[in-house]
Amino acid sequence: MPAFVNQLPIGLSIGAVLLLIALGLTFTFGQMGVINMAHGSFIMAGAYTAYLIGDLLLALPAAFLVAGLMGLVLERAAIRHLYARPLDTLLLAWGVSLVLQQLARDLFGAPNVQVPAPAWLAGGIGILPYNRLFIMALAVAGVVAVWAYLTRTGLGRRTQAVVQNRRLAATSGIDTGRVDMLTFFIGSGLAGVAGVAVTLIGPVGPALGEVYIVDAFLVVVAGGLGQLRGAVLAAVGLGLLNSYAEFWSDASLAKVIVFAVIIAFLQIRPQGMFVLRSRVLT
Amino acid sequence: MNRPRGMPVLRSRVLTSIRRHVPFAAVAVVALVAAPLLLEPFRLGLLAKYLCYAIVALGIGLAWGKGGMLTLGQGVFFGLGGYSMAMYLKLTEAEGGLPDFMGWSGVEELPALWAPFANPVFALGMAVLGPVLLAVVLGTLVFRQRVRGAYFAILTQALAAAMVILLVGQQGLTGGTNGMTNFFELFGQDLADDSTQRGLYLVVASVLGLLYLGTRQLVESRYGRLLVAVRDGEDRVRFLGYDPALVKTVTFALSAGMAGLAGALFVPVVGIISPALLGIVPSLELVVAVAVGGRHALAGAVLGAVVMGYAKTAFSEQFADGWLYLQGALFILVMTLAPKGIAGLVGRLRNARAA
Amino acid sequence: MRIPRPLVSAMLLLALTACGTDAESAAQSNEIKVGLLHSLSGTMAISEVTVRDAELLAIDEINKAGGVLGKKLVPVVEDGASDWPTFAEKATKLIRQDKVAAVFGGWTSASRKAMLPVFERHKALLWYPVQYEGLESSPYIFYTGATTNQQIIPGLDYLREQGKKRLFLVGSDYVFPRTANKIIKAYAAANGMEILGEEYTPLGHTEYSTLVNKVTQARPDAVFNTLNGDSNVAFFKQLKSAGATAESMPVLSVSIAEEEVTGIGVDNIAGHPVAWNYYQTTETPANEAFVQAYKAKYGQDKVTSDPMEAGYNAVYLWAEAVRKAGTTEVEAVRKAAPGIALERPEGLVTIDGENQHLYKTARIGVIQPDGLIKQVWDSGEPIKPDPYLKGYPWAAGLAGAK
Amino acid sequence: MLELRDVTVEFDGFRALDGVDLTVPEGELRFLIGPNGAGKTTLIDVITGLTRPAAGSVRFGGHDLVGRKEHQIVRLGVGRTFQTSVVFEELTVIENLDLAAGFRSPLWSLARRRKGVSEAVAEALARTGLEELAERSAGVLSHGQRQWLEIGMLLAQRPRLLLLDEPVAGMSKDERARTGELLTEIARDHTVVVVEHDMEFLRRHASTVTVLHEGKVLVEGSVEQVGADPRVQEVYLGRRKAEDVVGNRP
Repeated sequence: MPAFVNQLPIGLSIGAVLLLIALGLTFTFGQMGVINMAHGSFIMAGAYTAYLIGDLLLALPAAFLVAGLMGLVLERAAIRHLYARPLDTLLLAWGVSLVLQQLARDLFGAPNVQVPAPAWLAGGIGILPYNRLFIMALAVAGVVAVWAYLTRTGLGRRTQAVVQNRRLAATSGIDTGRVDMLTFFIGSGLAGVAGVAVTLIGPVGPALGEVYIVDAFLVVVAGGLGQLRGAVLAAVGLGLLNSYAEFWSDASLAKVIVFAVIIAFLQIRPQGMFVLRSRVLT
Repeated sequence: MNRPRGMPVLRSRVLTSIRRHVPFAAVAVVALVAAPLLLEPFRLGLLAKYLCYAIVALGIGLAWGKGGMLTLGQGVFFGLGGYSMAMYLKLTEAEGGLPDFMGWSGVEELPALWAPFANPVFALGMAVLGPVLLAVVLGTLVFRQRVRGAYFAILTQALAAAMVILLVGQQGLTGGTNGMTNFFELFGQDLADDSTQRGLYLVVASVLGLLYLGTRQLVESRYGRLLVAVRDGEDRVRFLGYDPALVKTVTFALSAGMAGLAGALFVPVVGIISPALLGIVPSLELVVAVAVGGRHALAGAVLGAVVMGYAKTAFSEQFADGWLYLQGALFILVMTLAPKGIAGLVGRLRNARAA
Repeated sequence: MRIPRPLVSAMLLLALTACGTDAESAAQSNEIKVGLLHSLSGTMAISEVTVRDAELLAIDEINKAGGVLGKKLVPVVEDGASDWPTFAEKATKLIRQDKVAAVFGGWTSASRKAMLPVFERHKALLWYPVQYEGLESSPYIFYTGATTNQQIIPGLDYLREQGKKRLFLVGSDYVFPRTANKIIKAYAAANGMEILGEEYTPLGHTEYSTLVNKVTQARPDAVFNTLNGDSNVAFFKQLKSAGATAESMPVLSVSIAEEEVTGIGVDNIAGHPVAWNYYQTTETPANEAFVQAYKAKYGQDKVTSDPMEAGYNAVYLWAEAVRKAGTTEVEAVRKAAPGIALERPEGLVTIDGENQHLYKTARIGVIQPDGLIKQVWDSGEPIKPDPYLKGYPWAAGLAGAK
Repeated sequence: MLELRDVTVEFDGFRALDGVDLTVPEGELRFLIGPNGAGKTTLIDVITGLTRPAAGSVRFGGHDLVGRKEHQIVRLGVGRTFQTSVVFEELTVIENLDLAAGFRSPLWSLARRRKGVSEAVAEALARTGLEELAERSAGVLSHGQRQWLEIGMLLAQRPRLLLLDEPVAGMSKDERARTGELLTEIARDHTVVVVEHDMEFLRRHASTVTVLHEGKVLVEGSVEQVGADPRVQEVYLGRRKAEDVVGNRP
């Protein structure tokens, strides 16, 4: 098969990785308007959970719980006091990620650790190895789960209600604090799941989160206001763009191209980026 | 309200104005006279470095503190300024030949981009204008489309990431990851010489002082009021007949220009410029410094940069690992407990005493 | 008179900054201070901390054996924080404030380039322990790692002997890989080898599926890998899952030593060759003692590697030069150093008087399933260091400006 | 002076305005009423450039407003207030007014500090009766005072057309009376469009009234004519109670 045809599934698989690492971020951002800079650290926490457990399938729920609980603690302890100041939250979470990174270094040592890939993931179909397919499946499952949660469960509907009108939701008896907590738990948990997935393809070390965080942010920005649909489209689009840009130029230039395309995209479709309500101005 | 009439008004105004300037003058005297006399050259050099960062911080204080634009890519502008200066220094040294790193990067003739930087006026001009232009282009593109808040922050961060990749990738032009170092002289003065370094320190301190005065003047002008209004109600400002995108772009460009100038000063002081100085982390660290010092007060931003710069040096001399913990923890504490930073605490203290 | 409060705070701040201004009164006469300057934090800490540990071990051993010139060595450890300007700043501090006799430090070329002007300006000594891209010989730096003709070229000789004629070059985007690849291309042109592709990725890059696609499509006999750090982990994982094996397409790496193997995962890299001057398994009496001492001090599960050994050697070589000079004074040490030959864990090393690099034996090893590296080839005798490749006619014109 | 023709606005398939025609001659004081969701605020949004109509034209003093940016429309002489007043709390009253008055001066001239009080600002202060509070920061003002400050800012802009969105919502009786006086006074030398629910206020101050219902103009005429129209009584007065609740939302 010609190499550039191979780039199509490769692009999709890059997109799947992007989607997976950005899913939790989109979720918290879309539901709560919080940019969680500590998201990368939760991915790292997921990866180390996989390292400690050693079994991929067991690690998935465990990492969801571990990262989710970390997120929950962060939300309760700090972020909930800062909802009126989203930019401060962003920076605060960055401070948290610094501490978590150093903590990981002290707990697990500075060198990368090894997370063995399960034997049943050896091999592949065509250009795509099984572990890539596994990540793609995981990304699809994640999206479906989030979608089902938001539209098919009572809790999810309550979450939606809080997003649409926090005050109204509160007066109609929804405990918004609890919804926030839960939202953050799920968003962070998804980061943990992503962390397990990336152990299949990349290094596992204290700086792991930094590797993925910028890409995750770009997916969220390109996807628009925390929209699930937007995130899926953006991740796949950026994945393909990355794949072909790198194929025809090189990896360094590809990153610059992606950034330029995102800026250009914002020129055409800034609508996805903001909502203006006329009666109540910012 | 009973206002004194006639002459007393004038006198009280003069007095207030003098009183307003006493703290500044006091700090200026310490910085310009005491520090060069008391500090050993190595420490003075470090202080000069912090002051360079303080210039960047001043710009962040203006853009973020007053204008509400959280810019996480200030390192990019700092870098552009630094690289302009470094190109000039490299070219004066090469004396018509090629800068050293081009040799080992396989570049055989001077790239056209480099040629004009042999002129110090052009190089210094570009150190400021380059960042200003980039900020104007970027600002126009994003502010016009009303991209703001967290989106803006993330975009500037991505810009920092992209910039680093670009610089590293163009090794023949930029020196790659290594950046540029090994500078010998500036305007005929030996950079290794302690008296040159002292002179540089004085230049940096004076530039910072002048920029501080200028920025304070600007903040207190109607433009400053407009900027605060844009920060607190961008959409409302639109209905006052102003274009917030313009106001923001101008401010962003000013802060970029300051960062560029700081970068240009930084290079002869520290003797190196490299992509590591303008990536995501150094850019964020400066924002942290501004937050710790107090973003709402310009003096707080400056103070924050100096304090955090000092703290980083001190910590890495004592125990290196602790720095990340301390920086992280300090930041969490400031954000949750004292969002106005040191300046806010000082203000509260003063109010408490006055009450 | 009431002193304005801002003045007080400014003075306080100044006082703080001035702290440490008074260098602790000149070192007591029975001590010699030496600086150890490596990244203890940041991305490079992974590698550099172990080098510092090896250097500390050497200092310990020398002190136990009575020190140098009857004085004890006292290490002053500083953190370069994986940030090149910090290296320059800390080097200045070690020289000016701590007044150390020599500094052992650095890993990346960038950190060395940043420190170089500092050492030249202050006429102080730097001992640099890592293999690098050559094209440099500063009078104030001693290079105890390999230069290109002691690592890259032997690696190519090995591949050629194995009949691998079609190569693909993969590297991180910085000076070492780019220079190395220039040399490789010149070598290939002179020796009838073919370069099928040359790709660079940003430092820290982890998405290698596109690159792996390019490599596998090109079907090279071997890959010459100059990737750095974390990228190696991602590259080998993704290469393995794409079905490439060490038998069908060996990847020769020049930046992967024993400690990196665990992080990459032995499964992913076993069987692939690497090029260095030293392995933990290198069979010399000095190495047996070194490995034993290192494990005793830092733990049985620790491994030793080439840069660690080069750092360890650096301290011994400097101590020997000081003994020979009878003083720690820099110019005297520089004059005494050439010709010093010691039996070290990697075998005999000799300081070259011309460029202050070492004569070193080149060794190709293959990564074993236990994570250690087994030597499969060596150059037979120490190779004279030639940082500018003057002795290789095909490399004419590569050396650049100098 | 202001002329809307066949203006249609859609939000996600919902027609907020459906072929609205509206003409306001120079010097008129026009009231715009209608039940919640009738499209009153949307109409103002369309005029001021905040919302783009899907179809139709908006002309003001010979200029086509559709497609212009908000601040450009302001510069043409159209000013507005918002239901929820937005004043800049960190600035003083006089600074707020000064800002509103200053848009005509070029940006670079703003780099100077404010010296003294300009004519426009002094006039706005006098008209709104906020002289006493001139140096106070806007953050400490009461709700009513904020609304006056908003109107003052509007006056300081010296617009030719003023669009007021529920200026008396949430005000006390006294405050309403004062606002009414202010309004009558302003209407003497300006063209004014007011969105208002308060019927008493309407009866007291209105001359011409346009009633909007479900995105369309239902009736237009004097207070008496409109008040007597059975359709209006049906759609509007029948729901008045609910309207008041929404109208009083802070």
